[in-house]
Amino acid sequence: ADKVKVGVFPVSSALPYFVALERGYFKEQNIDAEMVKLMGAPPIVQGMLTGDLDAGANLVTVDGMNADTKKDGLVYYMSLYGQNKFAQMEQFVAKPGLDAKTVKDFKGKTLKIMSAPGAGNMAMARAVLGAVGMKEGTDYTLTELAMNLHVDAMKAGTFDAGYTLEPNGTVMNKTGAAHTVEAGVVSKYIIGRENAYAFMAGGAITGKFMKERPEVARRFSAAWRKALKDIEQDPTTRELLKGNTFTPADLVMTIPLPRMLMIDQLSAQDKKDFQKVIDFTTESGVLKQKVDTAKYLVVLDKKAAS
Amino acid sequence: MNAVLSFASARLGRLRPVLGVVLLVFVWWLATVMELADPVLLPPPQEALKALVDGLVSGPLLFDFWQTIYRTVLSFAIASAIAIPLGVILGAAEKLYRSVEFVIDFFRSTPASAVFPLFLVLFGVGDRTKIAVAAFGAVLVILFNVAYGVMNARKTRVLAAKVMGAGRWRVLIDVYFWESLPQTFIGMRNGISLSLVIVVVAEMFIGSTDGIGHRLIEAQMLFEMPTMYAAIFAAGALGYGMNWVFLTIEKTFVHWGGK
Amino acid sequence: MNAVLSFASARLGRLRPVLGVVLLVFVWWLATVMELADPVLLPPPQEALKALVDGLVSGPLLFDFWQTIYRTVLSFAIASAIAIPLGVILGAAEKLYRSVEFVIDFFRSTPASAVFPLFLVLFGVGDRTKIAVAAFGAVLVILFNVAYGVMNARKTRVLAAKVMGAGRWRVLIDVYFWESLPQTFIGMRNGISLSLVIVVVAEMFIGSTDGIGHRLIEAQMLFEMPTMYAAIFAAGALGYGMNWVFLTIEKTFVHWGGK
Amino acid sequence: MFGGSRAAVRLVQDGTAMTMAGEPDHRWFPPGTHITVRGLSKQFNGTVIYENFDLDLPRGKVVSVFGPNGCGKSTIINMIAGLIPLDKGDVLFDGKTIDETRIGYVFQNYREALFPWLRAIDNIHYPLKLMGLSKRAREERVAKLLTRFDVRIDFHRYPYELSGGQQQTVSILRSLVMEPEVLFLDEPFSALDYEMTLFMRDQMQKAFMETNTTMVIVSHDLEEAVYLADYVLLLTRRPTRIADYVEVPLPRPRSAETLSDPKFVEIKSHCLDVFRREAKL
Amino acid sequence: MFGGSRAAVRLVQDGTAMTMAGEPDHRWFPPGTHITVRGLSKQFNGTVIYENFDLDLPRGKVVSVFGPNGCGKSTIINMIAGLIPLDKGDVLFDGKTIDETRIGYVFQNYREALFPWLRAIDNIHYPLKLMGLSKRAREERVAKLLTRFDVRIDFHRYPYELSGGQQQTVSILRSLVMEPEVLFLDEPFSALDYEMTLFMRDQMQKAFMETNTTMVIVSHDLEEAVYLADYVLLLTRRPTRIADYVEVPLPRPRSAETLSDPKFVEIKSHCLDVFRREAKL
Ligand SMILES: Nc1ncnc2c1ncn2[C@@H]1O[C@H](COP(=O)(O)OP(=O)(O)OP(=O)(O)O)[C@@H](O)[C@H]1O
Ligand SMILES: Nc1ncnc2c1ncn2[C@@H]1O[C@H](COP(=O)(O)OP(=O)(O)OP(=O)(O)O)[C@@H](O)[C@H]1O
Ligand SMILES: [Mg+2]
Ligand SMILES: [Mg+2]
Repeated sequence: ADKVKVGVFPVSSALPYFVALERGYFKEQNIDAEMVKLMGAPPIVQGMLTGDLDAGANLVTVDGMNADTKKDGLVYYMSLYGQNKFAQMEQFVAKPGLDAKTVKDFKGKTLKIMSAPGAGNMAMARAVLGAVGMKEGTDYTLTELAMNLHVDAMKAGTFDAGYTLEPNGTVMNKTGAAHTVEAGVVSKYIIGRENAYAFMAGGAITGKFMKERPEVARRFSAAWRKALKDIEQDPTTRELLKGNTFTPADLVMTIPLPRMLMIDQLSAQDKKDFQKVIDFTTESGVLKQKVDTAKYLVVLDKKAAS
Repeated sequence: MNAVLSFASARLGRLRPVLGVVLLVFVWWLATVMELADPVLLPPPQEALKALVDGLVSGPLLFDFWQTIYRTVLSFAIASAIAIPLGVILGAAEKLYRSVEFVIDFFRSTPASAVFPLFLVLFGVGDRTKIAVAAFGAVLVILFNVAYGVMNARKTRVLAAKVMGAGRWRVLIDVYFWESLPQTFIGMRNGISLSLVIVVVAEMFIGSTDGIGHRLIEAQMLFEMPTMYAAIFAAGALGYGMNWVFLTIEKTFVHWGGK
Repeated sequence: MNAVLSFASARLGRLRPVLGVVLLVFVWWLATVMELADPVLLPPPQEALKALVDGLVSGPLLFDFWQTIYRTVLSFAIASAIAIPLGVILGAAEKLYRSVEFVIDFFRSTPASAVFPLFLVLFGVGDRTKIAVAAFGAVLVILFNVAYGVMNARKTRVLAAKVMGAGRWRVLIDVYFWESLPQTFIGMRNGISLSLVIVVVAEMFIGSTDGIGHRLIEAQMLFEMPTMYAAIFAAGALGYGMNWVFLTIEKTFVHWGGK
Repeated sequence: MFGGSRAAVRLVQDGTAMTMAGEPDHRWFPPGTHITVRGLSKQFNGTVIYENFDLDLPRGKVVSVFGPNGCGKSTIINMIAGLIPLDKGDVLFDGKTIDETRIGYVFQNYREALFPWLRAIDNIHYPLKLMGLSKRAREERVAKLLTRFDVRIDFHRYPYELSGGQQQTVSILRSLVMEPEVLFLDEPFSALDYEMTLFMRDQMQKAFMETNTTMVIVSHDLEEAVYLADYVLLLTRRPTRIADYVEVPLPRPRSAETLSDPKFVEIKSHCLDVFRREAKL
Repeated sequence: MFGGSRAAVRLVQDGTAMTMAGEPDHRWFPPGTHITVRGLSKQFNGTVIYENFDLDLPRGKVVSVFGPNGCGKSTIINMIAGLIPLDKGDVLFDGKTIDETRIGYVFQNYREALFPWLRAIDNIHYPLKLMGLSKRAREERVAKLLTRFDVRIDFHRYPYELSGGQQQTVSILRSLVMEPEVLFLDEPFSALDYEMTLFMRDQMQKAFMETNTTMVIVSHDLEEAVYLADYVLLLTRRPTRIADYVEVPLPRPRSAETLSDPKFVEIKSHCLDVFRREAKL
């Protein structure tokens, strides 16, 4: 079997990896997948750069594109995971007692807000708050905080509100540390359409893997496709979140999942929306240059299949 | 009568460390009873204890525990093997030590989390990186302590060996090594604790499928506070345990301290 | 002739730490020239140097630098004020020390990142938490070193003071304190490095808008490796600088080591 | 003369216990005794050094302790001065407790007894500081002492910059400056040069005659021991007993002539005999 | 007799330099010299101890060094033994380099010179280990030594468990066991008891006569210094010069009778005169 080393950030969006593995789709394709659990995008990109990893189960797209600006052709996406108010991922939360239905209701209150870490997340949070007419410094302060401290901080009442990601949102709602005010804010405030998908993460593979072992990459992609299909159609796949990812066992059936699509399943609008999100990060100075996202979206298994 | 008393005091001597545990748990318990913090954030010790026992008996914590011990001990062993001889040599050649002091103090003052990327480059994303970073950190503090132990060695003893015809190497092995031994043990206790800290941090932030650090970050993400405190307690107790081993060795071995 | 020579050697003595810097940068440069790692991951030193200079001159790094220094020095000062007297007292009462040793070794072996949640609850998310965690960490290692310095004190000197009529407190202040001073300096150098490490880690992980750690994590997440290495270099050099201060004080102050 | 010495021994060895009700351990001791040791036992790692040892040290007298190496001379004065614990027994100070008594002590291990972080002069100041004297008072007293002991040492050096003999001299001066009530000297002249030893002996005698300090001095120089002493305490090998407790009833001040006084020679040779008999290699 | 001694001095002080081309520093020294010191200078923190000091130590002879405290006795033998650096000057060993010479050394600071991590017996073994002897050879040699020096010390104790005198004894034994070619003894008997001192002196003399070791011995006991010596080196106060270098042409073995030999008494009193003159307080 061909060995493929996959970097996995153990949150809910890593589910395709576990489905493909547990349901034998890798084996079907004669692929011996090896998981390397890594905390977040930076070490995954590192692993790809050093050649330790061939793929990433759920690599944040901003980081992937950023990596491509540092070393062109390092990261390609074979699937993207879209999030919006239905497929909740990023969201604003508020402490109990703070009455707000949408982010707009934050206006008029001076708030201490925490944010998911990283320049990308900070930029998004700022943009959203700016879009509702709030000014940093006068209307709110924004503090970057490591993801593992989000629930604690809200529970301790250190902040009035926060821009956070799953599974923190669900955990906060469940434990009463905070409640969700509005999810899918990137779609609404940055792309401009509530129903648009914000493709913030995806299944990635390295350019090197693609070039040096195209045949294996094709089979890997095919397995991935099957896993995505299962997730779309079969809710029992969610059982695999349990234990494998940072998902509370009692919430596996209800925790929101992003919409997971292979690249060929994206519509033209989806691709434009994706480009828009990436452009936004360039404009806000996170990415140092403009990126043509189309270059890094690949379909590996269709041509051979058709 | 006297025998009974001295027996009792010996018993107390044995039990003294337990006093520390009791103290710690008591303060913790008091804090929860006085509700200094939200009980969800700081659960009472008994809950954490339950999580600890559950984790050890039927859960994955026991395995995590072993994994962390394995990584810590391995990295510490590597570190000691490098740092003790090197520390003796550098300490004896003070000028040489001053030349490399910058490098030592530099990296001693750099957080492990900052050099993860560098080590990821050198050692890949697996266990090796964790062990290497931990060993690297421990090397620095052990080296530092051993070298200082050597520099503060009693000069008469060194001269005595020299005049009896001991060459440079013999003096290093026969005198400097022994003279610095009390300090070396301090360094090793610093080193083993640091190894443990770095291994746990690496398990937390580089990512791992097992280990106390993994359990810790998982508990934090899932907001299972009793489990998190159980993991912290496991790490701390492990650290004490390893220190205790060195303390015991030191007590039987380094009998001449201050004499 | 001789004068020239001794002058040259004195100059070399001053320059010796610089040798360390040169060595470090040279190894780094060599590694990049030999392309041991992808140049994106390990940029050549001149690029990092450029990022460092840019950051210091026109960028935010200088301000970050000061912020980190401020936090580190403050936390270290608090730690010393607590740990040195306490260490002397506990070291002199060995039985008492053994009772609290568990707590000390326990927390010495627990990563700062693991106790962040606890401190977050107690001190909020601002500077206070960072300073408190760093001070806490430094207290433990300074205390540990001071106490050991006291335990290894030369007994005759203690007896001499006692027989001259020094009470318990005078012995602590007049003998144990001085006897442990060489070890105390080792502890303080450990402590200042640890303070710095924890402050940087805290700046990395708990909300900060400035400080070397903030700069570091930002660069790390965006893969701006020259900036990251510049930040690491700033942290390390800062650590060395602070160690150097203590080294210098120690050299003029603790003149009797090993005599 | 030896009657006197034997009597001193008998006081301790044969003394009939004037037992107070329920206090059988406190045997009778003669009036004028400053320090009384009763039933003292001491072991080191199972080796018995002292077993049920009794001793009286008379007030305002000089007692020389003479005995073979390792018999426990340093140990006993350490125990009397309260520096190391006894296994059993009592040390009683007449009138005051040991903490109330001003004690001077010159350690056999003089090198480690000085504080290396203080200059020689500050080492001498130190006991006066402990006594709570003002700076002026201290300086006066030290100046007086240094004028009297006009030794050529640079007192502004640190102890480790001094030669062995100089360190010992500083150590002696430190013990004298506080004008102690009890002075323990453990081989105090072992590192001093010929001239200095003679000088110190005489200064010691002078100081003693002026202040009537109770002094215990350990010496391996028999001539010195007898010359300085009112009583010579001769100790046996371990387990240590009193071989003899010889009175030296020679008038003070003693001088070079004393050394040829037939009484002096007689006492000296008696002590040597006892020592030879008890301390055979 | 004093002619001899003066001659010895003259050799050094007046010795006309047999200057080899460009080597003006190596002055002539008499045949039979083992160790030659030429033009030695030493300062400590600006205090001059020695300035352009010359000295010859004859091969196979015992030289006693006698001088006031702090004059630099320990310093000079430390420098000769290569333990502390000279500021200027040379120390020449006849025939071999210092590293090739087997040196025995008893430190004045005997307490710190033993290794506390080794038992007394292992401390004695240590120099033999350095010489590369097998365990059996070492044990034989140590056994021989201990039979000869039949002292009652528990050699299985650690040094810090021994009394001062016992530590010094172990220190002496350690220096003898290696049968050194040159033996430096810095106040080696200062802590020994009366009997032990006499015993050690005689053993020292015996060992010397058997092996013809070159010996340098520092002592503050003039009787001892003259008794043991072939030459007595009398030093002045700092800056240190040679006050006299007295030959002691008494036959060996010397014994208790030697002490009353008129020649002995004469030499002793000459030395004392010189010392008194040069070393006034
Ligand atoms: N810390 C210790 N542990 C074990 N034994 C000890 C210790 N201290 C002293 N001893 C033993 O106790 C005995 C008495 O020691 P002490 O130092 O009192 O002798 P001393 O009479 O002063 O001898 P010296 O004339 O050599 O100074 C010695 O035999 C020594 O071995
Ligand atoms: N490390 C040092 N620093 C400064 N001065 C020193 C040092 N060591 C020795 N001296 C000085 O050098 C002089 C000679 O010291 P040394 O120990 O050789 O004397 P000594 O003749 O052996 O005296 P003693 O008979 O007291 O042992 C002394 O005056 C001493 O103060
Ligand atoms: Mg003694
Ligand atoms: Mg000397």
